[in-house]
Amino acid sequence: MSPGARGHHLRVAWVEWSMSLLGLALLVVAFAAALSVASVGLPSGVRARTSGALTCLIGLAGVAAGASALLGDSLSVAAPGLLPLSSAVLSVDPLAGFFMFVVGGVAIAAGVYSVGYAHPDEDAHDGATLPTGVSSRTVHAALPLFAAAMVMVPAAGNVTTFLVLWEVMALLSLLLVLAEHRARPEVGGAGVWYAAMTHAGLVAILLGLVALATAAGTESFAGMREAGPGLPSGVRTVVFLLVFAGFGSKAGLVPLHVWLPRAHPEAPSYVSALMSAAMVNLGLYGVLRVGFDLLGGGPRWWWVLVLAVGALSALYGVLQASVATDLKRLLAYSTTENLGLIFVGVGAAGMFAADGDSTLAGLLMAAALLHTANHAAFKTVLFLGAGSVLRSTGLRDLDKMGGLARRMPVTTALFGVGALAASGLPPGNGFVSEWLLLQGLIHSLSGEVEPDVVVAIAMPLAVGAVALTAGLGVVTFVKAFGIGFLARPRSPEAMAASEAPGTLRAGMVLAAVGCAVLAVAPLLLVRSLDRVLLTMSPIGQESPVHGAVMLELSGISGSMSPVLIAVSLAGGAALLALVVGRLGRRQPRRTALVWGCGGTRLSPRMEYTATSYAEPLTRVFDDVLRPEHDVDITHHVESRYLVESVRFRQRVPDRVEARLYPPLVAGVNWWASVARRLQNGSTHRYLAYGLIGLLLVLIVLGVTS
Amino acid sequence: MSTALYTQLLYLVCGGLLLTSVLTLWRRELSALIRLLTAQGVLLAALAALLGTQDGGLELFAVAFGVLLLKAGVLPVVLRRVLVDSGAARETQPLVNVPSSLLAAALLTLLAYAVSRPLVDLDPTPTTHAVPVGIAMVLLGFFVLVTRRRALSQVIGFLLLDNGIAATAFLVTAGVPVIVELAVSMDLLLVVLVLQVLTARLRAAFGDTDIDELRELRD
Amino acid sequence: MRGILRKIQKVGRVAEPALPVDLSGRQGDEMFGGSIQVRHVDAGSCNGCEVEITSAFGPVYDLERYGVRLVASPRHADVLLVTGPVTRNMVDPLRKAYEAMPAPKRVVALGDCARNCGVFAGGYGVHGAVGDVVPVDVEIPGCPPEPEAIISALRGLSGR
Amino acid sequence: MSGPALWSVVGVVIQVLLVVLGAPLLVALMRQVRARLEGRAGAGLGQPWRDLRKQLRKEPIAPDGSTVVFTAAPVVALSSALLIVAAIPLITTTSPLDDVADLYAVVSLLLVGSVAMALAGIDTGSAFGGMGSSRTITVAALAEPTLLVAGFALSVRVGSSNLGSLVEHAQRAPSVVLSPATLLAAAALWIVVVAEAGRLPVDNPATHLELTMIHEATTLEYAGRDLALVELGSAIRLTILLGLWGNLFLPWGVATTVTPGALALGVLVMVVKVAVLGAALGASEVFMAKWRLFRVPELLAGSFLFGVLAVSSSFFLA
Repeated sequence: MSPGARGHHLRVAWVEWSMSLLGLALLVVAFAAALSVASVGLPSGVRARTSGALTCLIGLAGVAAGASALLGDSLSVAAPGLLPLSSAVLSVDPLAGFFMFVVGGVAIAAGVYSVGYAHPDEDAHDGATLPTGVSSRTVHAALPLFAAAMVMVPAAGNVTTFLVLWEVMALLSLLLVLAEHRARPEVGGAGVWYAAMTHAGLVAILLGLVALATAAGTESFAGMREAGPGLPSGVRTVVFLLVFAGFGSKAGLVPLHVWLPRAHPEAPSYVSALMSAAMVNLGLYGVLRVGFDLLGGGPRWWWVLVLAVGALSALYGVLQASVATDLKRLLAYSTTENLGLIFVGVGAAGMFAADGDSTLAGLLMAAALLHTANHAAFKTVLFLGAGSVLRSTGLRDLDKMGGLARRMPVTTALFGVGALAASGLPPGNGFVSEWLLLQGLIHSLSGEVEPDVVVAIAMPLAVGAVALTAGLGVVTFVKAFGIGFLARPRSPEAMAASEAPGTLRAGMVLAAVGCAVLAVAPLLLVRSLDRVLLTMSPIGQESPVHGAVMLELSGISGSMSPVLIAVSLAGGAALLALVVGRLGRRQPRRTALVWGCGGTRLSPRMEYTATSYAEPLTRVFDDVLRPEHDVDITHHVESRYLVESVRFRQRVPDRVEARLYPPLVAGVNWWASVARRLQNGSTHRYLAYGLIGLLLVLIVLGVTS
Repeated sequence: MSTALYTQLLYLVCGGLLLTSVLTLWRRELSALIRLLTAQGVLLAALAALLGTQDGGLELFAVAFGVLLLKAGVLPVVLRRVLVDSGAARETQPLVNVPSSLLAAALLTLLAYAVSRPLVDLDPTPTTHAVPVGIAMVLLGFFVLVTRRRALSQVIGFLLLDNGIAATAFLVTAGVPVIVELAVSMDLLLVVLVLQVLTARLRAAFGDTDIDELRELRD
Repeated sequence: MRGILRKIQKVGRVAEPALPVDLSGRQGDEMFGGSIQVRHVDAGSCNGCEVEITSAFGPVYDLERYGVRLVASPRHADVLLVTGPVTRNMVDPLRKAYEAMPAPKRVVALGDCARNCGVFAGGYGVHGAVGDVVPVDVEIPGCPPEPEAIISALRGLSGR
Repeated sequence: MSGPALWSVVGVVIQVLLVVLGAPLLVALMRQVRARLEGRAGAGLGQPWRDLRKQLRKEPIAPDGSTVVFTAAPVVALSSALLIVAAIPLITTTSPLDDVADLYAVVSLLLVGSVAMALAGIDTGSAFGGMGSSRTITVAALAEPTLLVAGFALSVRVGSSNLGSLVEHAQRAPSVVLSPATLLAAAALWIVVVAEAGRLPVDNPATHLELTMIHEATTLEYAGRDLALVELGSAIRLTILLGLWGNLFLPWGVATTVTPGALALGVLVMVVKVAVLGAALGASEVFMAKWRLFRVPELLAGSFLFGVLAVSSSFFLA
């Protein structure tokens, strides 16, 4: 096309964009991203602030865009010729808006947090072990770009745009994961795993979407939406399976979760937060977009599969998390767990949608989306909190932590808020979405007609799985918070901990406020999900949840009021405290040494550690976890009967990884070696390949014609 | 009696059968297992009698009496004697540990429900609705046979299996002819006696009744 | 199960009727109000006293009926019941146990050894009587004291 | 304030007072039953109240190095228990807090109490505290599936997981109570009640051996009024569990309308039910020994099996 025409198009696009708040917000994102590239030149201190500020700005823009899309504003523009071979198409609907909203929210907190992370703040005398590498130019430039890419991915309106944005997001996240590779060698390994998994996923997504596009005859999502439901079921199934595998690996579902527990611990904590609270959700977005929107739902067995994978991921994730001793590894596994719960909701919603029960489908989908938002909120708090601990003590190993509550009170309180939410207990926000999910599952069978066999068998097992997940989740976070922050420090590093500087606290507070709002007023979000559900054609039309302060399920009897629980709990506790305090004026509280059965030398080494805390579970689930113990006993020099010291070490390796991946890797290696044999650098051989190829082509032509 | 009452009693009896079957997987003491089996025999007889009240004929009552005599009377006595001879008081270690086999039992029951669904749909009456119980008993019996080591608990698994077959037969066809039921039970008695001899021999040969020892007979 | 039932039927109630005891000369502990939790410390006893304590809490004397209970943690305890002469290694633990108890608290020295080292007086491993380590409120003489003595002393404290 | 609303508030107040005053008596009753079966005389029904009165007068102690969590835990545990008492149908199904009385909400609130005590156990910094905390929370976590699946079985027929409507439905259709599904659910939930209340064979509330403790080990450091709160809290917890079990499976007598007469009857029936169940539980403990900790999962797996059987038999046996 002629330059003039392109200019014209761009001008039209410009006009369309700048009309709505939505468009404006997207423009802001674009410009902020551009600025961040430009900001590479600045000196380090300023650069950190700019990068943080830009990330924050992008987050705000994302929230604004998402909110306006959730409120019904929509946008669809094409910038032809911006990308090779096709035009960049952006179209934002409520579904996209929801994810932009969530991602943006996370980006705000992470942006604020990132400012002080690599730098000692001026006022405080914090002798923190400052992480090296995160203050490099690349990282500072990559952070806002990563946030921008994540905000834009849901806005993509056709396959090419989507894939380009997706790949940009993947590469930038890889860059950020590798930020500290100079400081710690293991970062490199994590990066390799992450790169391999994310690109394997990309290939699957690519194949799936291309297959869909070719079958539908168009690459624009709008066109696919038209054609999708009509396609032959074989194609639809292949597309769905490919796409589910690809997006599932990004969402960290078992067995494609292996990159999470490796990449998250090694990445800088605010990057972990961005990846674990925001990026994984885009995997969910992909499944929803393709499965419910473009393909317009599918046969029930798809969703039974999704449900099964979700339940498996939830159980395996929480089991690994409950025995993990590395705090960030624990949080990574808990991400697998929560995404698993979300996919349980999605799968069940799909099942009921396939059966035409739109009430339950809507309820379960709403539960899944609400849990997505909740997970984003509390996982941000938790990762940022873990980051503050890591920054101030250099510790990730729970066995060495403890006693942080006195040394980092703010961080402890905020981490506590996150942990409460993550363990799904009232009055946390995780409780609300888990309640909705269980309501959906529990009401699935209570009809007059006898339930269908598959449902009748799947639902009790699903309820059992969700319940066990919830229970073990409680263990996990009691361990993480109790062992990590309470009691007395178990190591000199923990002893020397000091409170995190201002911007870090600010970042955590922002995320914690998000948790609190979602906890007491979930309806603010739930009500606006109605439009999102409408964009997924097979899901119900009417709003699944209504009510003002009380969640009332429509279509089925069920109501619960998180506000009431929160208020009455707080009120009751305050009242009791008052009464007891009045009683207590006669007898002030005294502090005394811990009672150790008269033992004379009690040391913090005698406290329970994370390992010993999880020991009962490790035994109960021995057959699944297969922990590796090694005990070495040093005998006394004089006599073998006197033991000088006993040393016990336990590792709980990821069995899925150990069983599944070595054969894969071996296969890939074999293939590589074959490929190597093909080329030995001799020019003649390459020419010979060329000749053979030419001859083959000629022969084929000769035969066919 | 009224249909409502009949249904209620029927379902209670079936629930009892299911319960006794899964408890067989839980308990380790062989004497407790025998007691469970006796209870199951009584329940089975009750089931037959209940069905008898519906179709009116005396035949089913006769069957009920036979079942009671054999499964709640003779077999337990014989089994106790085997127990006394073999001297093994407990199922030492089953091949699958107890919690896992309990979870397996849950899955087996759900499976039984799934597979018996078409059967039920043929003519959905209260009686046929309970068919899954019979099938679940069969599956559980098989499971016991597979996972238990002691010869005696093998016998018990076998009897559970047979009870399951009988229950299914009752529920599907509202009763099998007396003669068939008696013949089957007689075979059973025979089997038990044979196994008693076998266990005695086993103990004589290996000083133990762990049937894995039989592998040694191969060479 | 059936066996136990039969035994219960056969044995019936073995607790003897409550002993008459005069609570007039008691150490005036209104505040315990008929409930004391006892933490027992063996500071080096020959276990004669332990036997008597056991029988005092056993079904026949049933000390629990007067609101006296043995507890595991000194934090829950009102009364520290010490037996035996305090051996060197038990000095520190005994003191710790006393400090670990919430006020108001009482110490009972049970048996002659606890009161004045008894036959162990001057033993090389003996540090001294209980009184030398922690303040003693009530002393129960006897080697070993009879359950009746123990009961009346503790009832004096609990006031029941 | 209109008549019914006023009366429903009165009903809740009565309910809370009844439980708070009665819970220690329940504990006393169980001890007394046990003592009598052992041939003892027993300390009498008033004893727990005497203990509480005395502990309230005594000096509280916080272990060195502990945080506010340690002192706040008993308050949180007790208040969550009280919230449950105010919400669930014990003497009347017409609580104004009825919307909290959803099965899953109540289960989670119970869990809040255990979590508070578990954190306190860790916070003491003693090895016993950590041990007890780890065991308590593990048992609670493994009991969770049973609770929800059995509740699922009950709610399938009613079409709601609200405890009030469960009880009312059971009252309307008494025949349901004798259906296999309900009986299996009852068995499953009884096991869970025993586990959650920390009774034999899961936990021995009367033990003095720290290494065998589950729940007691988290309370070893408490003294004075803190201890009083802890013991009152666990007594109320026990009452809740027994009362709820009683009302779900023997629903008769619970007031569904708020007339003075109905409330009075509700109170009477509640007292009888809880007393009988408590006596049964206490008596049963004479016949059992505590199980090894690692046989407890077997028990809970069994209860989960009962739960699943209850759900599935509610399809084909009802």
